Amino acid sequence: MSEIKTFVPTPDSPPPLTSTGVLRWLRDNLFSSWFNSLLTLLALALLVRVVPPLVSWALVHAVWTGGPGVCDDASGACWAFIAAKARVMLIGTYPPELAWRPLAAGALLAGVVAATVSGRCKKRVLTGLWPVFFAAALWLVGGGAGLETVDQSRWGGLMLSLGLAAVGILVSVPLGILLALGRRSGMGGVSAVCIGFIELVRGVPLITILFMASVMMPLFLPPNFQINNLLRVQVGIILFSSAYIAEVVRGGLQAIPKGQIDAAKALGLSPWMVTVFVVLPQAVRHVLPALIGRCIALFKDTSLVIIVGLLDFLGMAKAASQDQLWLGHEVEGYVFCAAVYWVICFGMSRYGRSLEKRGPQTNR
Amino acid sequence: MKIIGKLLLALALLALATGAMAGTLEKVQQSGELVLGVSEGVAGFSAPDSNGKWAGFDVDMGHAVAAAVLKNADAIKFVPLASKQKIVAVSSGQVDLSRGTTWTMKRDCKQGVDFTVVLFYDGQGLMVKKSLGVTKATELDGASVAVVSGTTSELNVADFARANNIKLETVVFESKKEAFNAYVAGRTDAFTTDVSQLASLRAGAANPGEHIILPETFSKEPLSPFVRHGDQQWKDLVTWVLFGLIEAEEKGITQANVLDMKAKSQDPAVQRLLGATGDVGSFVGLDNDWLVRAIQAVGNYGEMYDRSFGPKTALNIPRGHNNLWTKGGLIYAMPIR
Amino acid sequence: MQAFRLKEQLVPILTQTLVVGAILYVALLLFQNTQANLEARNIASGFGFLSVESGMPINDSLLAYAPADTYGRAFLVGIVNTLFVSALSIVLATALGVLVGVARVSANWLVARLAAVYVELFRNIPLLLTLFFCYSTLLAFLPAPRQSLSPLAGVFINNRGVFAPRPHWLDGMGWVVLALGLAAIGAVLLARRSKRLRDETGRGLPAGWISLGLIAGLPTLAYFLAGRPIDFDVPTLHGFNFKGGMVLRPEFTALLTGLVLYTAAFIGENVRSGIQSVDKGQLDAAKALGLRPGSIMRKVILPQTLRVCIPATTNDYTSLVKNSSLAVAIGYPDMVSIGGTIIGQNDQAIEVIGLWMAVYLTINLVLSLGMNWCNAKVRLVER
Amino acid sequence: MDMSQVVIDVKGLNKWYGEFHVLKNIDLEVHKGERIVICGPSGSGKSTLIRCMNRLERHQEGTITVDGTELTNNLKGIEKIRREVGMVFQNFNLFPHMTVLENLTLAPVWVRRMPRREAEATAMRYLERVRIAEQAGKYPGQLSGGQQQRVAIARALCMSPNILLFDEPTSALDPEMIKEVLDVMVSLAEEDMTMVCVTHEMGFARTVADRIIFMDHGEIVEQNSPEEFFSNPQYDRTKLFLSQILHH
Repeated sequence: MSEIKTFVPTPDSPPPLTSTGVLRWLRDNLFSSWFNSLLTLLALALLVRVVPPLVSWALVHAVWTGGPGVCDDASGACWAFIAAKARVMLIGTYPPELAWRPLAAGALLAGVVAATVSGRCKKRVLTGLWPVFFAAALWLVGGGAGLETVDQSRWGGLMLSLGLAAVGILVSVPLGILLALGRRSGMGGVSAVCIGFIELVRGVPLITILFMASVMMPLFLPPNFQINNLLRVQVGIILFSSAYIAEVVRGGLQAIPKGQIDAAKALGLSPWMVTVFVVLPQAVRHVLPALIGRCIALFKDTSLVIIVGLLDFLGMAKAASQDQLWLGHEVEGYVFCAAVYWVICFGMSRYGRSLEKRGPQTNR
Repeated sequence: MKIIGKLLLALALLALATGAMAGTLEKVQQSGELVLGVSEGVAGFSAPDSNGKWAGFDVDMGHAVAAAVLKNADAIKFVPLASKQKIVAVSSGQVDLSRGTTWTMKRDCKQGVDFTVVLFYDGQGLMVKKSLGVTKATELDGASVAVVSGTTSELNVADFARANNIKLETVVFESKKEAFNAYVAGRTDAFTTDVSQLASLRAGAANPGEHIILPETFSKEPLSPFVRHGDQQWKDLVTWVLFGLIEAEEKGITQANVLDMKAKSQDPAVQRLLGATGDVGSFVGLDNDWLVRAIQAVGNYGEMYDRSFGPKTALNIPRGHNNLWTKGGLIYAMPIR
Repeated sequence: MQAFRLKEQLVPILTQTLVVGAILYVALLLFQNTQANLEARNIASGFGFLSVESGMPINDSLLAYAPADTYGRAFLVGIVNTLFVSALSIVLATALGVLVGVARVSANWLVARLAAVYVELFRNIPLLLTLFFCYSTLLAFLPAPRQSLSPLAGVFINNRGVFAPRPHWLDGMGWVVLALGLAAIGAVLLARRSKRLRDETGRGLPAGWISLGLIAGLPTLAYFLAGRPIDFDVPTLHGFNFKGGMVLRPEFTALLTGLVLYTAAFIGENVRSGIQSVDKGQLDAAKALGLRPGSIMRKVILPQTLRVCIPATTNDYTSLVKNSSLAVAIGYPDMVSIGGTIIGQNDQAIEVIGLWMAVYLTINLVLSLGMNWCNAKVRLVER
Repeated sequence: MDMSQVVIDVKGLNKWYGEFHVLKNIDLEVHKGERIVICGPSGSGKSTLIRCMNRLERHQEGTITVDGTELTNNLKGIEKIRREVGMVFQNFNLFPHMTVLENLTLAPVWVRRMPRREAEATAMRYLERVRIAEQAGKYPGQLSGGQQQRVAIARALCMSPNILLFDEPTSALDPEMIKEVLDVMVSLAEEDMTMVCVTHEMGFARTVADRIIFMDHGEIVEQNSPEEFFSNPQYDRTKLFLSQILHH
């Protein structure tokens, strides 16, 4: 038996410069083959064609401040128009002296969103926080109980878009869950009704549902039983969204292992208790990222209400460009809308993706 | 079971609710506000300003009615309506009064609404670029024309082409603004809609001087506010408030001098109008100061017109047909007595 | 025990009866109200209006149509337009989507980034806004008819659309068609022969190239031999615009572009997640067997990608068909746009909305059936 | 047997993942017909090493020469080597959308340009070798793990490789299936196939290997014949490893 030697690992040496430097990076990532090099050059050519004119229009030659008429000779964008119309686009025809109320609601929203996204709050706290926020926001915007009431006809702009989407989600999630449960209930009549509703709604464009809500619904209702346009459109959005959410939730219900139900039954829980305490929480947690996807889709879809005369964010941007003092600045309005929509939707999708990464289990 | 009980109760209520509609005047007075249907934003007629306040010709019309009925010109709830909705919105009672819309036989007789007074005589016209060198609409054979969908202008342009045996290619758009943009961008040779709006859109173009409005109007577009069919009392009220505004211009009563005139005018017609004598207010279920309030709120018809379309505005539409009959126009109020 | 059983059976029946009964009751109420309302407002009902002369002009129609035609014909034009723009968009969006999806996982950093920017940009902006943009930029960049671009003789591009010669067939065209048919048969035979050769000897023929030559060459030869039997109706500038020829209008193009750009972003994401769902070991194994990158993509990665892609893409296709209804915002006469005009003229909203729903449901049903069939084909067989 | 011919020659191999130094100065010669087992704790770089041998991983420094061809960025060279070198993976990596037979004939038909009939005949021969010919028409998902791994081995054999690389071929298997795979590997070894195996199956190493290589921290700690390696390890680290793996 020979003498035992001690193994001492050679210390790590830094990678050779050729495998770390900028040139190496360029070679690996942009010019690794002739085909890649060609692609890179094409992409660069595209960037050169698109970016400079865009920058010149949006930044270099843009007009940033000033009153009506300041943009008459500008060759770039007229951001002064956005500055002048920001309030209308954000809160519509809301009384200016009460503008602090929607702004406060917005600040609350930002706070609740921050609390949700940070992931530091317990889920139980959050599930309580959101309904409280909705109630507070509704009170702030709508008034009553000490605040002057502001009629719904004066709600508009981004506030209206967010409101339509938020209420849409808030109501359509429970409705969607009911529909999904109904669809899987095994009771022929109920599940036929649910399937019929879900498939009918999912089969048609939102526009037709909005048309129905705004043009047809008054014909269905008794003469003095009136629901205002906003509420009808909101109902249309809720019905539309709940059908889609039902399908998302159904996916979650299907993903629950049968063992879970067996285990719950074995504990002696009644069928509805099994559903409420075991199946639903797991299913909803499972489909949370998909639900957030639906939220994004719904928020984008609210832009269609312009077609039935509601002045939401996009609608207000269009209406604002009809002000006699500021005629002809529609494009800037659209760009502003696109930017805001983008930030909100992208933020939500990022959050959804982070939830997906965290995985369903670690969600407290 | 409780829930089901409640549901049944609600349904029963829904069934009971199938009754006759209450009178609009009563409803307006009870709720304390006038529900006015406006556009989604048409310069001059109705559009929100930078403070979010609705302004424009139709809006002033609403202020006048609100002032007469409710003694508060601002007691208005504005409901923006898309073209496709406006008739149903009025006929189903969602709004009490709608913005001016072309008065046609079919709408009046078949669609459940009643028109009141024509406040704006419009006509469909054609706008082309000056550089095209066209001076008459009939020279446009083969041209393409941008029109707005769901309006009578779409049908008028087809009729015009058929009647004059020329070919016009129409390109239909959902809104005026899109149609106009397409025309400015050169997608079409011409753009057609009511002359007033041609002017309004031209004012917003980059170079208003490049476009000319051709002399022909090939349709009659009498824009009149309208109300629900069958509510005679409310229709009378709106009609006579509007006649009152026109009569006021004829008699030289303005926002500024209305109280003076009421106190001092010796003209019996003015005295009747302003409630100094007689009781015309009671004819429409109001007090005698009804028109004084309306005029105080928005001025007479001419002032209303100038505020939205006059020379000081970006639109600058000459009075033309919309001048008083005494000055060669078509604006004419029935005698208030 | 008996009572318990009874309860267990009775509760579902009772619930169902209640739910269905309530729905029927509400439906009845609504129906009665509607009847009363329509009567009170003097609005006709039924589909009689479909046979009335419409008087409305439609500028872009695949069918022969004139304002003197009926509302029914007009609506049919709308259906055909909806189908046409949807079908074309699906094809193009799929092609672009696959390209974007592959670019997203590309080794080229810049290309991958650009693809990511594209996807994130279009997915997070409402389609309506995208359409407004497409339409205005399209018009802003194209010249007026008098300054048309003419990339090929007889083809003109301007802000009225893309104009191209329309071929008219003369006598002798039969020969050309015959030649084309023969070439097609030849190409099929060639492909079979190539496969057999590969199976037998391991080496196939360059069937693609030969077929291409055959299909292009044979009809061309026949065309000249038969004395050039095609007459082209070349668009010419006439007054304000081009006359004759075929035309692709900007509204159509803008709608197509918007739908394709928007949907391709979603399909690209499906393709990306499909590719990423393929186990990395698959790539290792394929490489270790010596397969080339092209073969790896075609034979190993893409077939497995489809499995993940197809269900999600089915949804995107049906959304695309539904989204084509936004045509109304930029002036393309699709079914909703034309239906909207009909509502405006007749007030028969119920009938028109009913028609819309029926047509969309049918389209989506057919689409789903087709995609389910595809899905069944690519599903993995497992224990 | 001509053991003198070097078929894989690794000289001064260094590899980094970013800043992390995974392989440090590896020198290794594999002779024709030689059977080498590489073992070591996880993270020691052994899988990376054999993945470098057919360029599934790129190295930054040093040279690897296989059958006289140096592995560089040259695609032709890589393709040539991959045709000569078969590889079996821990997770089988069968193509799930193809039948067993299609899995086996894919590369011969598309890479070797072999007539399909011939390729199928070869495939069936190898399937018989690994004793699952009756499963030829099934999909991988319908087979057990042991069966899948045997198919994977047959797939590698179909390309008639000169060298076979095994990357922990039994670690993903249930105990009772390990034997059926090892049996196939032993029978291959008996046919003088050049084999490089990363494995923890010390029984297999003892009976089959010509040389055992022990790696840790990205370097070769020691290499020796099986008898010497097991009975007389040179380093404390080796000893520790052996005690952990043999007496767990």
